This record gives sequence, structure tokens and C-alpha cells, in this order.
Amino acid sequence: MDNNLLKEELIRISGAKPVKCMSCGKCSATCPAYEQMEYHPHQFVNMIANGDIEPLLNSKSIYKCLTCFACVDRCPRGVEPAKLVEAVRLVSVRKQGNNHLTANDIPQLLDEEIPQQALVSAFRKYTK
Amino acid sequence: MQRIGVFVCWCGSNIAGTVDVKAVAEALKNEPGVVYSANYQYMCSQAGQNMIIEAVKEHKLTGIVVCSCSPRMHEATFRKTAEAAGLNPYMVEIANIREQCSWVHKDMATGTEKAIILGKAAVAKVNLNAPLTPGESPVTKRALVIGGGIAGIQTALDIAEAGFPVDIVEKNPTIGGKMAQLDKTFPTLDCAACILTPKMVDVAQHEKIRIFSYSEVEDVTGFVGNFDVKIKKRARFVKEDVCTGCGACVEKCPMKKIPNEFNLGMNNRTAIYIPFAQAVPKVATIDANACNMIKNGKCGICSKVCTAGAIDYTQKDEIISEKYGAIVVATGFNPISMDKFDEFAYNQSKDVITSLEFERLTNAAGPTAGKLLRPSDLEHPHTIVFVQCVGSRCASCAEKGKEYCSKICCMYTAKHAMLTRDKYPDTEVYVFYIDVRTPGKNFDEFYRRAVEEYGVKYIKGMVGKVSPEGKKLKVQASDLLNNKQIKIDADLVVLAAAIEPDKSARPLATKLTASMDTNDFFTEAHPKLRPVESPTAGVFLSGACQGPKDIPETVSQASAAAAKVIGLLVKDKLKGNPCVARSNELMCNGCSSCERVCPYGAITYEDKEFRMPDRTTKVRRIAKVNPAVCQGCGACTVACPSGAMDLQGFANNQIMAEVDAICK
Amino acid sequence: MQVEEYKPLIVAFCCNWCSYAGADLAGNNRLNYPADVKIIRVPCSCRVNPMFILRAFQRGADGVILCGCHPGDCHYTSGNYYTRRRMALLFSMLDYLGIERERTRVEWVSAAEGAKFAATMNDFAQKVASLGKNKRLEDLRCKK
Amino acid sequence: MKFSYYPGCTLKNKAKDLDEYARKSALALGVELEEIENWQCCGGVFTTAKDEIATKLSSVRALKQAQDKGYDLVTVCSACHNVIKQTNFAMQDEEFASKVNNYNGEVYDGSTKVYHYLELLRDVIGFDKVKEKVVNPLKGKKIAPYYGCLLLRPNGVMKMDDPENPKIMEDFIRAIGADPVYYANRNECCGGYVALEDAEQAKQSSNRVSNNAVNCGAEVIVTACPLCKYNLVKNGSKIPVIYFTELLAEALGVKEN
Repeated sequence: MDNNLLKEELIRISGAKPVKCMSCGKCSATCPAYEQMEYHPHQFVNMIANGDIEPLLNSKSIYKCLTCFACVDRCPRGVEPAKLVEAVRLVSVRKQGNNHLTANDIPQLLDEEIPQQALVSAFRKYTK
Repeated sequence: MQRIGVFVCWCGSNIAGTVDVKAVAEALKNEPGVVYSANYQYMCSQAGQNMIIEAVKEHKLTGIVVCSCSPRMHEATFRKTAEAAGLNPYMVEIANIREQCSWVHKDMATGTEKAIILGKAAVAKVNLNAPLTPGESPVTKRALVIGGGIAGIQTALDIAEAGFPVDIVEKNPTIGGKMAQLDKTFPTLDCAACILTPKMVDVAQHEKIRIFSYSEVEDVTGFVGNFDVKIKKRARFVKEDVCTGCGACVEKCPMKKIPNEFNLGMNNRTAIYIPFAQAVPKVATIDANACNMIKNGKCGICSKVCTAGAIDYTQKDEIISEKYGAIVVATGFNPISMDKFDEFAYNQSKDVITSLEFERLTNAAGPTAGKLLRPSDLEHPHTIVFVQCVGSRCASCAEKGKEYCSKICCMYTAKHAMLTRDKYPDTEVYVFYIDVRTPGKNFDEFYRRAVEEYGVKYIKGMVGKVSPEGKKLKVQASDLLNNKQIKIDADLVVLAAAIEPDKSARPLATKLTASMDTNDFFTEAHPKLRPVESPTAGVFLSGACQGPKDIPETVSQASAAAAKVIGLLVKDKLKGNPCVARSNELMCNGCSSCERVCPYGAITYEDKEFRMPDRTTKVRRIAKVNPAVCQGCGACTVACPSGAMDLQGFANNQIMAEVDAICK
Repeated sequence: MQVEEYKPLIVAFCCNWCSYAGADLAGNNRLNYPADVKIIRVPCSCRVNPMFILRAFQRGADGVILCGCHPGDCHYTSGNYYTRRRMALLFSMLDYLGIERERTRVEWVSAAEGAKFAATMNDFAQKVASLGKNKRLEDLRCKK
Repeated sequence: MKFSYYPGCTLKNKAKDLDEYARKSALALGVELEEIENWQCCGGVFTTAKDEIATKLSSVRALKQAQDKGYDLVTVCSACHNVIKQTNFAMQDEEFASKVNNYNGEVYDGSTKVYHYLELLRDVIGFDKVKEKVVNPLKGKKIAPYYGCLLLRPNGVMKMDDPENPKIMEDFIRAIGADPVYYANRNECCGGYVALEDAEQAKQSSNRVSNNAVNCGAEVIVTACPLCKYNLVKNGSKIPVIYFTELLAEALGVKEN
């Protein structure tokens, strides 16, 4: 998809406002998944604003976000970075065959105690 | 019939870019009454004004329409031009084809069409204009300064030096304001007290200045040159003129656990107190909420130890009424509450403080006698993290903080960082910044010195979370330039809290009918050309009540406001606004409707003899407007059931003519 | 025959101290609103006689909006309170006459609210345009 | 006092304790919880996508049922609470609501009041009343409240408490006679569902929380979320992690009956 169209699509899905970002980096400062991410929350915002979206779509970073909303609540500009990360992930997993988790993967991930909640959440986040 | 000249201004390309000015001039030529029509690049320039004067003479004009910028900008200019040409200045009308036309419309055809209609409305109005002569009113040669910080002090001193009496109203027990709480000042690092306290003494000793401390403005009526102000002097339970400020009462007061406002609650004071050693007036004040004697009559020690006999537990609030010619607002600022930013743990740890608290911690007269010790355990901090922009530059949709840049934080943080490194070289100092903003004389050099000579570590990025754990504050932050998330174990975290106007400003603005912006900063009459005047005549602005400012800027504005006040007070008489209400006595039936709605009490009634057609005389009650008191709002004109009351300059037939012209 | 695009005719009365300054601020910030809006400056919103509004409708205006300082912030202390009460009466009378409620409006716009001014005018013009031409009070004899 | 009650799937299975003690305690406090009929799983997490309705339907149905019965809706599980409350908020947007309503064939406008069980204790019953009913105060017990992210954020929607310095669980702990332990990471994420994607990441996140609590002197951590409990325990929390309802039941003396 054309980068600008893709950007519009991400903004439409997320309802977030990357243009409001003032590059303070507070989202990345607060992110608990920072170390696991190749692209960090502030880079998601910045790269989406610049239409540089392909690298994000292909990065594992989109599966590392915990949707804990710390970046959303602490952002002084109301940008809502977590919603942008989710939008990128959705654009990826909505494509046929792009599910990040399948039913076949589940048995080896299970243990005695794991709550159902974890499974349904993971399915909701990683598959379509 | 009027002979009207129309002058269409291009305003460079500001108007001509979206309005075909020639077409406008051409179209208006055919309007009734118009005998001359012209256009010019800059109508407000000397050449433009001369063009108007020439045209008035050559074409014997009786009225002028200028199609240009907002009348709020240049109506006064063109009225003076008309006067110079021998016309009555009130024979001028402005069609606002810049702010309300060329700047808000993009398309030439639309802009031109609208400009012509606005011009037609102005022509229609001028056709009905009549020469007006303003009345005169005397000027009370005394100024009121509200707020006794550095802004109020400077303004008061300048006005008093020019020979006019000045009263300062200060809500705290002492003048001095925020500057009295500061340690050093940037970028020169002179000590705040050393440069402020002599000025405070000057104020106290100046024969033209009176200080009403512990007082508030209760009510303001009147108008420029003639304000009537009621000042509430709160009971301090100490006779100001008797107290010597010896401090014996403070020493003996048994209520010793009251949070000390002057040190931002970082230590305690007594119930009877003098805020700080250099306070002006140096008079004790009893905090009625804390004093046992006042609350339940059980104590009275201060009264016993006071050899001067200054204590008076029965003192009551006192209302003082005074007349003033001019009022200066200098209500200043406060740091915002950190409640909505507790990711920085301000409410969770004593060792997370604001920058103003840091000032007190480093001030020799502060709670630690100037030793930098952290509040929780009074140990020397070895790692300090400064966080900039806490609550500044927040988007409105984030629903916390302020949208504006607080302007002073970059510089005072550089100062704090530099002074810390200077005095305690063993201390690591980090400053997290989004941008470092240093536009000011010697400002950037100062900031660079902090980095280059003092080794302050500036890191571009924001702190995300401060987690108090044991004796440490675990700071998690962004280092954007290195694309890293960094973690620092700090001993002290200092937040550069956004500043906001003092809470007393909003109710004061209402009393003064002075306007404010959405952030509760006072608005200026013109953002560039009249920055120290409020749009309300006779009300002037000094210091941070108008917007965030550092000390040099505050002092410049304070002196500028004083100059404006002096310019007003030297006049013996002020020309009023001739656009006042007038009653047509033949139509008036004396019903009192107008009197009831008049906010100024400008309308009175008199009995007047009228000759009737049958040669008898009849006495009727009719309304009379006092033009010196009327401010020209027009409320009475609408209330009048018989249509006798009209407003000069905005008469019924004039406004109706404008409506007709627009709707044609 | 080509149908000309319908453009409503809107008269805006703005008080000198707040709303007129707000309109100027909208101009300073280059905030667009329809050219159909024509502003008449009055010292205070309470200067606006209901007669002026009726006159505008009589002469073919499609909408009339009245802007003043926020309640409590009137330059003349209390003028906008009079406005509020008077206009409540006038608007209910217009309602009785069958003039759509959306054709008239009172709005408080401060000198600092340029954006609000533009947004208000955009919204008002759009609502009035959607109602179409006001024919009920228009006096055709006034048109030549 | 009667409320509609949405337990959620985990509470019927791995987190039976959370549910059982919530019901027992409610009874003891004079509150009747009527389980939503035929409730469906909320999905575990809220999908922020503005263009998705399918993932929100089950929550809307529960909310609608509560409204039809005329009750406010009570939840216990943090995740369910977060999903249902965010969905409820989304339904206050007319455009979004019309899409969902068209699909569901019923009208719902986001007006059902949703309480988390803790809010029920604080706002409806009152912590002072809870305190009165405590027969077995947990004196001297040092308890670290663990909020996680779901109860507090996004604050604009959840509006439970100050998201950065919350008090509700602390007040709850005081009401049952124990001592709350302050620790800063009480509102940080445990790692959540990422446990399935990257066990190491979940371990880091969980340890950050539990170690902080231990270092601040806690003897036990309480939570309202089964996934938080799982992550903290699985990743080696040095102190036990239990549900707040269990503590409540114990304090009210209804744990064993």
C-alpha cells in the first residue's frame, strides 16, 4: 500500500494523533517492554508521522507491546502511542496467513496454572 | 447630505492579496453620499494619511470611510487624521476588510464581494454620523498597584519617583513575592535577596508609597482616571504602627508546628510569625486558623511578651475606600500543582521536589540554612535528576498541565545544575530536557557553561517514571539521541513545574472588567504595540500576570507600565468617550426603565417644564444621562419602551442602516 | 437554467470588547469561516435591540447570531445578562412566528477565543444553510 | 442492594477463588449479585481499533442485559472490568454505537454504570461499613496492593483513582485491618499475555513488580487479576500472591463456610 494511504489507515484505525507529538520521548521512557522492542514507542509515532511504516510492519516489536497504556496516560500531548502500535499490528495480522499465533502453537505454551484469560488475550492480540 | 470619501487600503498584500481593492473603491463610488473614492498601499502611513487630508480639503468631504484593518488597530489613527483635516474625528468609520475579510477568506471573488458589502455598511453608517464632542473628566492623581512582588515594587517605585502617590495592595503579610524566595538569579548569579531587599526598603521608606499588606482588593467601580476601590485589610491581630518587629512574640509562641508557606512547607513556623527576616513591613501577623487565643481564648502569651503592646486579639477586617486614577495589576504566578503528574512521585516521596522548593533548599535563609540536603533524611544527595517541562507544553487533549511554555524553567534549571556542581563537585547532575530554550541576553552562553565548564549532564529525553525504593529514587527515562532507555538511581529529583497565574487573578479580572485569555493570563490591549495596557482603559499590566516572564523582563514591563501610568496621571483632564447615551426629552415619559438597567447609575431624572400646543405649560419627569459617568454600553437604549434613549455613535438608525446595507 | 449555489446571508452582532476582538483574533490566526457572515460592531451585546434582528430578517437575512463576552466577564459588568434574558424572549417569539430556532443564536466568545469564533461561525453558517432561504419574515417590498 | 454480576471465564476455572470469595463477601455485606445470563467471554483485552465491532459485542450484550434489568454492573476480574468499561465508553460515541446496535439488533447507548468490586466496596458500601463488618481483622499483616495496568488505565475511561498514586486498594487493606505497603511499581504491568509470546519479557516485567514490593517490606501481594497473579507467581515472586476477595472473605469471617 502507498505509504500515505497506510498512514491514513493507521490513523483511522487507532484514532491517535501522531502529528501532536513533540518528541519528548516520555512514551519510550515509561515503556516496560522497551528492551524487547526493536522500534520503540516514540519511533512508532515518528515513523508513522513520516510514512515510514514498512519497517514497523515487519518488526517483532509489534508483538512486544503489553497494551499497558502507560504511554497513553503519561504522554503530555495526548498522542496515544499504544493505539498506534496496535494499529500497525492489526494491519499486519489482518492479512491472510499473517497470524502470529495458531492453535497448534498453544499446547507447548500451556502449563497447569495458566489462566484462560491469557489465551484469549493472546489470540485477540496476535491473530485475526 | 454628507460628502463622503472612501479610502481603501491594500495593507501591502495583506488585503490586496485576497481583495480586489480597486474594484472595492470603484463599487463604493456609486453609493449614496460618496463623492470620492481612492485606494492606496498603506493608508495608515504618513503618505496615506496625507492623501486623506488632501481629499478632505479638495472635495470638501464631511465624512470618511476607511476600508482597512480592524478599528481596534487604527480607528484612533484615522480619527486623528480627520481632526488634522479639520473634520470632527467621529465622522470616521472603519470597514474591517482585513481581520474579518481578507485574512479569513481565501478566494479573491468572495473576498472582494464581502469587502464591498462591509464598505457599503460603513458608508450607510457615516451617512447618519453626527459630529461628537467628548466630555472631560478630572484625573485622580494616585495609582493603585495590586501585588507586591518585584513587578509591583518596580512599578510603584517608578510612579512614586515621578511624584505621584502609590498604594500597593499585597495579599501576603509582606511584599517581596516569589523573588524573595529565590536564591540566586540567572544569568549573572547575583543573589536575589541582595538585589531585591534594598528595593523593598526603598518602597517602605518612600514617602509617596503606602503598603497595604495582608490585604485584598474587594471592589472596583468607576473608570479611567476615577476608580473607586475598596480594599479589605485583613485582621492580622497586630497593630502595624505599634509593632517593632522585635520577634519576641515569635520566639515564645507555643504553636510551633504550622507549615511555613515561605519555605513551601519544608519547615514550620509559629502561629504568630514574620515571614522572613527582611519582611516589609516587618510586622508580626497572627494566623487566626492556628492561634489558640483566637480559636478558643486559651493562651495570650504573645500579648504578655510584647513590650510595645501591639497585639490586639479583637482586631477586625477593615475596609478602606480610596480613589485612584490608574490601576496596575501585578498579581504574578505560582507553580502548578504536581497532583496530576505523580508518575514523578512528588506525592510519594519527600525527595521529589519542585524547583521553587529547590531554591529554598539552597537559600542561606532556607530550612537547611543553604546546605543542599535532601528533605527525607537530611543527607547530602550525590545524584540529582532535574526534569524539565513538567506540566508545560501539554496538549489540551491530554487533560493535564498547560499548553504554553513556561519560559523560565530552562534557565533556572541550568542555574540550579550549575550551582550544585559548583558547590558540590562530587554530585552527579542530570538534566532531562525536550528542548533547551535560551533566548535572552547571555542566556545560551550560561547554559553552555553549565554543560562545558561544570559538567552537567544534559540528556535529550523525558523521565517516564520515578520509583522510590529504599533510600533511592529509581528514575527511568529516555535518552533519545542514543535511542536508549536509561535508569538512574537518584537521591533527589527536581521537577521544573509549569507556572500559572495566581488564583486571585481571575476574580480580580472580573472586578476590573479586564479580559483574560483561556489560561487566566491578563490580555494586553495589543499583543505587540500595547503590551502593558489592558483593553480596559486605566488598567495596566505588570509582570507574570500577563504571561510567563523572567526577572529582567518583568522589571522592564513593570517600568513600562509605570511610564504609561505616569503618562496618564500627569494629565489634569481626560477626554471621555463621546459615544454615550442620550435621551430625547420630547419622547421620554420618565418610566425609569433605563435607570434600572444602567450599571453605572449614570441616569437621573428631573422635572422639566414643557410648553404645550395650547400655550399652557406642563411639568414632566424626564431622564438625563450624565455623560461623564455613562460608559456607552447601550443597555438603556434597548430597555427604553418609547425609543427616547439612543446611543451616540451607535444610534438605532445607524445600526439599522448597517443591517440594511448588509442585507441588500 | 443553471442553479446558483445557495449562499445564506448571516448577520453577526459582536460586542466590541470580547467577540469583535475574538473575530479579529480569528483573522490574525487566518482561521477560515464562510464569507456569508457579516459582522456589525456594537459596544456591548446588550446594545442589540430585538428590532435590529427583526429588521435583518425582514431585509432577507437567513440567520442572525449575537456574540458577547462570557457571563461574568462583560466589560460593562452586566450587559450580557440583559442580552441573555432579552434574547430568550425574542427567540421564543420567533419560534412562535415559525422561524426555525437554528436561525438565531447567542454565543459567548472571549477576546482570546479566535478559534471558537471561527468554529461557531462555521457551525452556524452550516446549520443556517441546511435550513435554506428564510422566507417567512422577508419583506419582498424591501427588495427593489 | 442488587447488582448484575459479570464473573468472566477465568473466574469459572483457574481463578475460582476470586469469584467464590467475592460472592461470599458480597452476601456478608448485604449485596446481592445476580449473574448475567448466558454471558460470553469479554475477550481478555480491549481492542483499541475504532473499526472493530466484533471484539466488543460480548461486552455490549452484558451491559445491555444489566440495563434491561435495571441494575448496575459489577465485575471483579481486572481484565473483564477494563474491557467492559472501555467498551461502555466506546458505546457513548454515537457513530460507533450505531454500528454495533445495527449488528446486535438492539439499542444500547453506553449508559450502564459499571463498578469494579473495589469501587463497589468504596462507593456503594463504603470502606467504613466494610470495616464495621470485619470480624477477623488482619492485624499487622503487611500487604502490597498490586493494581497492574488494567484497573487504572486509560484513566480518562477507567476513572477509578489517581492512575499514578492510587489509594483504593490501600484503603481496602486498611479497612480489613491490615497495613498497606507502599511501593512505586504497583501500577506497572506484569507482562500480561506476552507470557505466551516471550516468557523472558514477562519475567522481567513481573520481577520488577514483585521485587519492588519485597524490597519495600511486603509479606504478601494482593491483586484483582488472574493473569497478574499467574505471572508474578510463575516468575518466582518471593512472597505469596493472593486475590483481594480472599482477604476480604477472611476478614469478614466467611472464608470457610
